[in-house]
Amino acid sequence: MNATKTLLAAAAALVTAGAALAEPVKVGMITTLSGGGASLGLDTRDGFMLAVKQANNPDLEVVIEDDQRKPDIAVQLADKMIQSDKVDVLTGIVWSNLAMAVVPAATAQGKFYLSTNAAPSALAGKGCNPNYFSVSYQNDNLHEAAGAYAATAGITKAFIMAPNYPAGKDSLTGFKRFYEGEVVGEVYTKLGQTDYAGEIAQIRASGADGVFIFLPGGMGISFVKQYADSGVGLPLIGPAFSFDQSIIQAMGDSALGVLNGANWSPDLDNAANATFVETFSAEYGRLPSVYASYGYDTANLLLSAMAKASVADADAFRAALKEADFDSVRGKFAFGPSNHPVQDLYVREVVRDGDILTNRIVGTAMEDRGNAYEGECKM
Amino acid sequence: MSAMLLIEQALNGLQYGVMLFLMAAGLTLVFGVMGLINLAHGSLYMVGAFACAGVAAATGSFWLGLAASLAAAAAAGAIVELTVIRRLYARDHLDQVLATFALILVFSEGTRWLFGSFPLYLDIPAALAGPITLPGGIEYPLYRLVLIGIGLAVAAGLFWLIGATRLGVRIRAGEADREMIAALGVDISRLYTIVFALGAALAGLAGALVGALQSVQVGMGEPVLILAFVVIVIGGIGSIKGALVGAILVGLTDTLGRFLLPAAFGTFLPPSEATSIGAALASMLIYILMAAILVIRPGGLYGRV
Amino acid sequence: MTEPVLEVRELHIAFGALKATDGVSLTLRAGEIHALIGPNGAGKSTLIGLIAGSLSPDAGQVRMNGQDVTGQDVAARARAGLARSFQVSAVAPDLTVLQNVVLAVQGARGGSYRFLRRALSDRSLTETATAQIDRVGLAPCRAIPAGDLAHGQRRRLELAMALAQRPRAFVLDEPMAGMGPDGAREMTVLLDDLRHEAPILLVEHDMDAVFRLADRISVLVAGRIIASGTVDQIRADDQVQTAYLGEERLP
Amino acid sequence: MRREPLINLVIILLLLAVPLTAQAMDEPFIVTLATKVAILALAGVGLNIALGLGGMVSLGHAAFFGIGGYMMAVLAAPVQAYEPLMTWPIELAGTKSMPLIWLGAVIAGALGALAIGALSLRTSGVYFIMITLAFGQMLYYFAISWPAYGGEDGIAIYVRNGFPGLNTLDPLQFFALAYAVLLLALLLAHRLGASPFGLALAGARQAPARVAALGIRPYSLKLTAFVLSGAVTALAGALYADLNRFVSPSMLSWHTSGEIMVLVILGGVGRLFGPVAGAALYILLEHLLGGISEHWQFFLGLILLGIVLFARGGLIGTLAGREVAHD
Repeated sequence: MNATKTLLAAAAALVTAGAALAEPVKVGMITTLSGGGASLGLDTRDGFMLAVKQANNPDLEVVIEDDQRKPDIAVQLADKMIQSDKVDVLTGIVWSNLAMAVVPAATAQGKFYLSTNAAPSALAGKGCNPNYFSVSYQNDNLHEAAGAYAATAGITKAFIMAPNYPAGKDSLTGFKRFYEGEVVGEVYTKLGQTDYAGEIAQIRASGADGVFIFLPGGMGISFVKQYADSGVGLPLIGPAFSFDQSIIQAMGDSALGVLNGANWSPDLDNAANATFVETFSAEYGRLPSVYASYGYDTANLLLSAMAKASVADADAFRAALKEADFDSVRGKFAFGPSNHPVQDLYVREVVRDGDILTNRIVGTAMEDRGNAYEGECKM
Repeated sequence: MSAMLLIEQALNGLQYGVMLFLMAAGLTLVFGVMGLINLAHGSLYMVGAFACAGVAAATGSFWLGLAASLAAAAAAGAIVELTVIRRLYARDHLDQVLATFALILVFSEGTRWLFGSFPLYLDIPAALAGPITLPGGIEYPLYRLVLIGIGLAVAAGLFWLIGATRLGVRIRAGEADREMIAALGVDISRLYTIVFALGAALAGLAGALVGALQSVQVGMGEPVLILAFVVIVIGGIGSIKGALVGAILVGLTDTLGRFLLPAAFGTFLPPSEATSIGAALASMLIYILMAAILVIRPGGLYGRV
Repeated sequence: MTEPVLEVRELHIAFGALKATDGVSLTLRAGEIHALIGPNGAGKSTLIGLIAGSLSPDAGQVRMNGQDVTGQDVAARARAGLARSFQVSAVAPDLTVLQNVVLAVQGARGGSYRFLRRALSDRSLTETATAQIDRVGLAPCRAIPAGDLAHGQRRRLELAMALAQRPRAFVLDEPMAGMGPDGAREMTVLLDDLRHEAPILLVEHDMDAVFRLADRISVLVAGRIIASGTVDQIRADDQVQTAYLGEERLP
Repeated sequence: MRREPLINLVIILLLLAVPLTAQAMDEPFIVTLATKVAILALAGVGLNIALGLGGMVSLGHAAFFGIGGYMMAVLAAPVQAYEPLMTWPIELAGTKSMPLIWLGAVIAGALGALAIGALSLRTSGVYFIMITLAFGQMLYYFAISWPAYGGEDGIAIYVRNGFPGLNTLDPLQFFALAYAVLLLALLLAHRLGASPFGLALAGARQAPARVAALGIRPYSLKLTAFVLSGAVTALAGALYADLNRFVSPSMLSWHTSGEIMVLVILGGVGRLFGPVAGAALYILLEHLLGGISEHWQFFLGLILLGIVLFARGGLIGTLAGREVAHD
């Protein structure tokens, strides 16, 4: 940012002090719109754009690109947005591995990154950055919620399972962090595995009284259907990703009664959420998912900061973001020391509502939870 | 570790194997008769699953869906054969690889266009839902037992078809010598379309049957395709018997490996490391099996090379 | 008598129930042309495969210059001095005549694992190759891709490649197959001359050529040698007459 | 045939002119895209040694591309973290120097190709295609599930590695580097094709039994070519990882193998400049179609299909006419 521009912006800030600032903000959204996993990116985009549309702020310009869920494409898109589109803010990445490829380089170049989903531990701890804000959670949070609640739900001997990749290992670590019962079986499955007969047999033989799984996307669908058919019948708990709006329809009644840790639910009782669920359903003809809610909150956070500070003044803009002065669909929302949310975590249950399946909150797992890595963050 | 758990895992491996056989049988038949390598075979598996899910959702009947999956996959196979594949028989494998790779893109993105990006719902028919108790007290899902039965019945049917029918005679003749069957007055291009559609129908059947257990989504055929390749490399290309033996070998190796390796590592490593390293090695196990068989028999177990 | 250049002792090979080679022994001595004849399906191609090393016998030995080479593969036997031609022409169709023959020279001398120097700039390779091409009468075709040659020309190219190997023994599988009468005559002259370079084991259906060229003839029927001797001995052999010549003699 | 050298010249000059123009117009992203073209072309040149010269249809070259990429990250990450690469049996520090990383990638790629090739070349034809595909997939799963080296998250390198005398973070300078490496590889591939080895390899492709009968083992020839091919593709992988400052298992996935093969065939198999033309066309298509429709892969598939069925010989074949050596 050159000096003249900064001066102009400062002058403008003086003139219009207090009122909305006319410095335009350009946002680059990199998300998954084609190939496997596109449903998550589509929800992120639709939630974000719903808020943009409702705000109708002419100073906000959004560039959207498809990363095809490939890290190398994501990196190249980030380069393009920074070099050619000259965006101020990046957002939208769904997957942790793509975030790890893009975020450090983007923040190193002075850009803001607002995470609508992925929030790997490396970026919450040692790798934290003042320009990186996670609006969603820290990756471990929803697993922690499941772990903290499992004993309440009567699971004292848990069988726990996740795919054999970094997010899977983080997940089981997160579950165990606040779980008070005994872990009687711990299994890592192949990423992309579709048949879980072998694991289900192990569950049956393990003597567990409950099962925690983290199996995102199609893996979760496969497991839940096979698990329901196996007749094992032990209570099942997981993070919201595995039992969210976008995938429970494909599980059908097999998913009924499954518990899942979340920080948002369509039935969460606050005015912002009621408006969001209603307008989203009206606009797109489907219920929103957690990804849509994160996208919606991210856009509103950004808009709130734009109202307070000029993006040309990075320090002021950063401070405005940190205030988080917007009506979150989660009710209360604040950023902790490492720019990750401090928020209430709930446990939801999959229920049938007329023709469709959805989630309903059954209890609060943790209140004002930050994350386990804040202590390592020095900024 | 109890013997019952081991038996249950062996059944799981067998069930996985017979479903792989349905995929591998079509691939190996098409290669044996037409000399064609078809990367898009996994797309036909996907077509079967989507057709079954779509029709089952519309009519409420899994069985109608299953019939639709056979019809849709066979039709898709026949159309692809008539428009694209038959231009490739005279080409080298390279052109076949590229053209069928292009077909994967068309099928996958086309399906996404029609059905959207969200996975579809397909459930086990109510009559087959839930577990039954086997002799010895093993609780085992009925649907999986039925899959084993269907897979073995299809295998038997294929052996009969190839061994004892006129079509089978022609297929065997086509494998041995293409010019000869043309000389016998067999309409070779019709034979090729039939064989291709038959292979496609088998893949579609597998997709529909497995789709009820899994997630019906775009791209579901690709991992299965690669496993089917491993199966026919192990069994020997062109051999139905090889495909059956290879498929069951791969199914058992994969299932038992996933179960036994982490346990084996657990005897000398801390549990979390053991499960993670064990799982890593288990995911490579079938490829190691393939390499080992290649070293001993480069043409596969029942190959003619 | 000197050590035979090539010697086969009691070779056996069976494919399933079929005994394709059933106790064959024969020798090839310096300076001679030894013809191997027999009806179709007698096992001539199998025997050549065993001698060249593309098949391994169930029992028996192949010896070259007194050395047992039974355990060696095709390439090793070629480097030990065995040159063969194929029944169906096997030349690299996209390479030119010159490139094909240079390849043969490379094979005999080694040096195929040089990566950066242009093969056709190596004069020691091209000069040898050119000499052999000229010798078989393909001089005008040097720069033509082998795939574009006429059938007879391709047979000559095969011969040029065998010559370029500077072998100690030739094994030629029907070098005259598919040639017109003129071509066959020229080839006969060429082969007659070749025997001074290295002895030839000749498999051939053209009986005129065989009777003109051969010093000795062995008759293979159903995997066994039923007779072996000079041209006159074979002509006079009743068993050969009934088993073979009577029905197979071609115009 | 006359026209082909001219077309080659135009292609290689265009690849130089586009980023220079883009730089002048302050469009650095186009420079990055051109760099991607150069690097993918390099990977294609590697594959073309196996495919075009050796006739080996490898559907597992992502393995070598990924090995090269991982070599970059494994060597450079310890420097970033101020830890030694290994302490036993000898203490080795990592390196941020591109030439050393390239050397490492070439050696690792060659060793990988030696192992995979030695097994796969026991077979031929369609077996070979399936087996290379399967081995590539095995490495992919290994990279995802092995606890070290980041698993599916991959490894990010925050600062691009250095090259003596250049500022590699400047897009144009990094392009120049990739372009120079590509030119060098093209020169080597050209010399290789005309060398005694290239001649023997062509023979082994077209008439393997004959080459064996001449005393040269086709297996050894092909394995050598496969190793060279893997080494060049690994070098491309190291450069690609440096372009993205990031490596992950997706470099090893079979889609990557398919893409490298597609761009070689798009340009023209066995044509020296085929991979360059193919990579440029592929990236161009990806960006043009991606701008038109979310379902651009559908149209890409149709275009590819059209090219295989009706435009044999790829882009260069169509422009220059007359098939050259490939079967």
